Amino acid sequence: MLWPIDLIVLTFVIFCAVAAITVKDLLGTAILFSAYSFLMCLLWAVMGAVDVAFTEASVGAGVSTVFLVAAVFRTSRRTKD
Amino acid sequence: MTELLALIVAKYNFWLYIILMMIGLYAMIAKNNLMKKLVGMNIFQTAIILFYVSIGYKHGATLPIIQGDHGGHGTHGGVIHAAEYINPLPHVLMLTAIVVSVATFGVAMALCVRVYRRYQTLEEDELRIRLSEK
Amino acid sequence: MNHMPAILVLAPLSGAFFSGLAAWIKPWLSFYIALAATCLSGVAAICVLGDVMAAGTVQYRMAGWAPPMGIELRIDPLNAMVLVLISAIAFLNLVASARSVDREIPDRAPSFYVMYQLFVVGLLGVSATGDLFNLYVLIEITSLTSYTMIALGEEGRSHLAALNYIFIGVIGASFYLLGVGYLYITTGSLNMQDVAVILQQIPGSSSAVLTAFVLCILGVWIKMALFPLHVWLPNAYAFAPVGFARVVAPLMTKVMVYVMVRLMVTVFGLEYVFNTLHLADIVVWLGVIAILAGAFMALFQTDLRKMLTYIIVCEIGYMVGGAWLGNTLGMAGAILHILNDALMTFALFLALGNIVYVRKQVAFSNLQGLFAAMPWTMAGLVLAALSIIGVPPTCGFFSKWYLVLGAFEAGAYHFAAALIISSLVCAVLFFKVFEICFFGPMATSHGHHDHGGGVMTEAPVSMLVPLGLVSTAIVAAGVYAGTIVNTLILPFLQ
Amino acid sequence: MKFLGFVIVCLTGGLLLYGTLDLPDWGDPASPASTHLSDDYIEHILEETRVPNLVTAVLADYRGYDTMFETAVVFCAGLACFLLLRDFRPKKDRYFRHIPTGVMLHVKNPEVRIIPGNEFEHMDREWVPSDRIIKTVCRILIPFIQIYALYVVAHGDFSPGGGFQGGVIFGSSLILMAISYNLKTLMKRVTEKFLSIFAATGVLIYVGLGVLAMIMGGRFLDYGMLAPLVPWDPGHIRALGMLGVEIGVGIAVMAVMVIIYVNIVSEGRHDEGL
Repeated sequence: MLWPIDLIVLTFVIFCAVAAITVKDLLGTAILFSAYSFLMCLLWAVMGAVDVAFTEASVGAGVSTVFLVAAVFRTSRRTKD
Repeated sequence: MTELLALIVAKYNFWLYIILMMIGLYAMIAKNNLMKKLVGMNIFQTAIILFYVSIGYKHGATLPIIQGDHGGHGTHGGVIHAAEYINPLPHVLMLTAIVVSVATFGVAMALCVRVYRRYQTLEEDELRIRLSEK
Repeated sequence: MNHMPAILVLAPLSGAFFSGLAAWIKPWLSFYIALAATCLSGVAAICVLGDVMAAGTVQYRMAGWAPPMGIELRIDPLNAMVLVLISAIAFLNLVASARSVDREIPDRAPSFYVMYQLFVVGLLGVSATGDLFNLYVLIEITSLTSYTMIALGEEGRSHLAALNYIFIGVIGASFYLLGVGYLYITTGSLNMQDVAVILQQIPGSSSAVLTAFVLCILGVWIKMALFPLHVWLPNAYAFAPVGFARVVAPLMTKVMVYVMVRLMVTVFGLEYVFNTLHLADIVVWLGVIAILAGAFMALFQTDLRKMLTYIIVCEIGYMVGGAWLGNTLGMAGAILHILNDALMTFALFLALGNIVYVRKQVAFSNLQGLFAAMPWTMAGLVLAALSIIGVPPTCGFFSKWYLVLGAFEAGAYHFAAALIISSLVCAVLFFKVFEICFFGPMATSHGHHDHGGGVMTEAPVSMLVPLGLVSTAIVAAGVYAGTIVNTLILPFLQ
Repeated sequence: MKFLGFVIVCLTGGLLLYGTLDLPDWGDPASPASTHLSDDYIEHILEETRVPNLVTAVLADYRGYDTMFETAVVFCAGLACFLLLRDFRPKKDRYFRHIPTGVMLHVKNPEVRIIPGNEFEHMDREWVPSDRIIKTVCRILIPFIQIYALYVVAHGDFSPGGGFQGGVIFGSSLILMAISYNLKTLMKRVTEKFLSIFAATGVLIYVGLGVLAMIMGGRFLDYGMLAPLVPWDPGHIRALGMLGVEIGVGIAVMAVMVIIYVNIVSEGRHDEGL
C-alpha cells in the first residue's frame, strides 16, 4: 500500500470528523458523518479488511445515516454548537 | 531525518487513530447537543475499529480469502503460507464491534426521540433548566 | 460430556426468544417461560458448583475448538460462586416481579421479561467466559439491556438518566475494548489463560502492557461506578422501574468487581499488579475516598431509593480498596464481599420494592408508620440494614472483618478507619429511617386513608417469600463465612 | 465542561501515545498479533472447514459463540426501540383525502372514524406529492437490491459478506420502500407481527443449530456433529452449518433494522414517516 495515498485519505477522514461535530445543522452532521464512514470504509478496504469495510459501508454509511436522518426528522435540526 | 521519517511511517496509523478517537471523546464530553454527542460516540468507536484493523495489517500479504488451487472442493494442491494472508482475527472482532456500535446507536437515538417528545429540546443546558423548573 | 456450563447460559438465552414468540399467542406465557428458564439455569449453576468443588476447574470448549483458537467457558471456584449468586437472585427477583411489573409496565410486560432474560444471560456469560473479547460482547449485552430497562421507569427523567448512562457506559466499554486491543497486539491471543502465560515472558516495563492494564481497569471502573466515575449510577438506579432496579443494583456492579478481580488475578497476575506497578497505594486511597464520599452523600438524601444508590457507591469502595490492599486477606475479603453485598443489596431493594408496591413513593415523608403496616417487609429491611452496618451474626460483619484484618496487615490504617467511619454513618442513616418508619404519626395526613396506623397493608406473598429466603441467606452466609472462604475463595487465590 | 473535556482528552491521548511506544511497527509481519494465533488460523481453516473466506470461518465457527451474542445484541436493540417508542394510542389529528373531489379533511376528534377505501385515502401531515420518477426507479431497484442481499448471505463463504451484511442490505431495501412510497405501504406488506417473529426466529435458528449439535453428541455449535443429517455431503458439513447460522443472522438483522427505522421515524405510531 502506498502510504502517501493512505495519509491523504486519513487527512480527509479527520477533516470530516471535525466538520461533523462542528457544523451548526444536524442534517449537515448526518451527511458529513456518512461521508466520514464512507472514507473510513475506503481506508479499511485498502488495508485488506474487506469484510469490515463491507459492513461499515452498509451500516455506517447506509443504515446509521438513515437512522440519524429519521431522528433529526422527528426532533429538530437546530443545534447550538 | 530519515530515522524520523521511518518512525512516522511505522507508527503514523496508530497516532492518527488516537487523534480521531480524541475528537470523538471530546465531542462526547464537551458538546451540548445530544445528537452531536451521539455522532461523537460513533466516531470514537470507529477509531477503535481503525486501531484493530491496523493491528491486522501485514506487509506483503493479501486479503484473508484463500484463492487458487486450494479450492473448497477437497483437493489440496498447494500448501498455504501464513505470510501470504492478512490476519483474519481482528476483522472478526471488529465485525462484532460494528454491530454492537450500531445497536447502541439505535437505542440512543430512540431515547433522544423520547427526550425530545417530553422536553422539546435536545440541548443539555436547556434540559437542565427544564429539570430544575419542576 | 458435561453440558452444564453451556446450559447455564443458553437456558435464559433461548428462553428469551421463546417468551418473545409466546407473547404473540398468550401474553402471560412469557412470564412462565422466563421463570422456567431462570430456574433451569439456577439448577445448572448449582450442578457446576458441585462439579467444581469435586473436580476443580471445569472447562467447556465452544464448537469443540481447543482454547486459544476457539472460545472456552472456564469455571473455577470464584466463577461458580458468582454464577450461583446471579442465577439465584435472577430467579427470586422474577418471582417477586410477577405482581410489580404488571403494575409498572402494564402494556408491555412480555417484552420486559424478554429483556430481563437477556440481561441475565449477559451477566452469566460475563462470569462464565474465559475469553477477553467475548467478555466485551457480553458486557455490551448487559449494558444495552440495562439502558433500555432503566428508560422504562419514570417518564422523562429516566430517559435522561439512561442517555447519560449510555454515553458514560460506551466510554467505559470502549476503554476496555482498547485495552484488549493493546493486549492483543503485544501477545497475539485473546484467551485469558494463554494471555497470562505469554505476559510472563514480556518484560514488566513494557509501556503497551501498562497501557492495556490501565485502560481495562479504567473501563471496568467506569462500568462499576467507582467514586469519581459514579455520576451515572444514582439517577439511573433511582428512576428505573423497581422490577429491574432490584436485580441491577445487586448484580451489575458486583459482576464488574468480579471482572476486575479476574483481570487482576488471572490475566495480569498479582505479581505484575502489585510488584511491578506501584499503583496499589493510590487505588486504596481512591477506595477510601469512594467509601467516605458515598457514605456522606447518602446522608444528604431525602429519598430512601436515592439513599440506597449512594450506599452502593460506598460499598464499591470497600471492594476496590480491599482487592488492591495487596494481601490474601484483603482480596479474600473483597471477594467475600461480592457475595455478601449482593445478598444485602438485594434484600434492601426487595424491601424497597414492597414499600413502593404499597406506598408508590419512598421519600422519607411517605414512610411513616411502616412498622405497623408492613411488619414482615420491615423485618427484612432491618436485617439487611444490620448486615450493611456490620452487626455480627449477619454476613456483612465477616467480610468487613476480613477487610479490616487485611488493612492492618498491609498497614493501610486509613482504609480501616474509612470502613469504621462508613459503618457508623450507615448506622446513623438506617436508624434515622427506622425512626421515621416506627414513630411516624398515625394520622392519615397524605391521603392514604387505608394506610393509617394499625392496619396491615402487607405486600403480596409472592414478594415476601423471596425476601424471607434472602434474609435467611444473609444469616447463613454469615454463619458459614469461614466455610465459604476456605472452600471457594482460598483455593481460587492459590 | 469544555475545559474538563479538554483535560480528559489530553490525559487519555497522552496515555494512548505512551502505549504506542512499545507497539510493534505497523504492518510488521513478525509482530505477535500476526504470528501467534493468526498463523494457526490461516494454515488450518481451509483444511478443517472447507471455507476459503477466513473471516467467515472464524466468525461463524471458531468464534461462533461471540457471533451468537452479537445477534442477540441486535435483537436487543430492536426490542429496545419497540419498548421505548411504540405508542399504541390512536393519534388525535388525522388527515384524509376525499378521492373523487380531491378535498382534504383534517379530523381532530378521535371519535370520528373514517375507513380508508375507495372514497377516502390516508394522508400524511407533511404531505409531498408523490414523485413518479422516484417511485418508478425504486420499484425497479428494490428487487435487485434484495437479490443482491440474498447473494451476499449465500456467498459469504467464498467472498466478502455474510449474514450481517446481507441482512442490513435487505433491511435497507425495505427502508427504501418506506422512503420512496410511504410508511403505510411498507407496514401493509411487512406487519409488525411478521417483523418481531422474524427477529426472534432468526436468533433461534442460530441457537437451535447449536443445540442440535449438542443433541447429536457434540459441543454447543459443533457443526461437525451434524454430518449424519446431511449424508450426501458430509465433507462440507461445517460450511453448511455456517451457511445455516448466517441465514439466521440475516433474518434477524433484516427484521431489526426495519423495526428500528420504523419506530424512530414515526415516533412509534407506525403511521407516517419520512
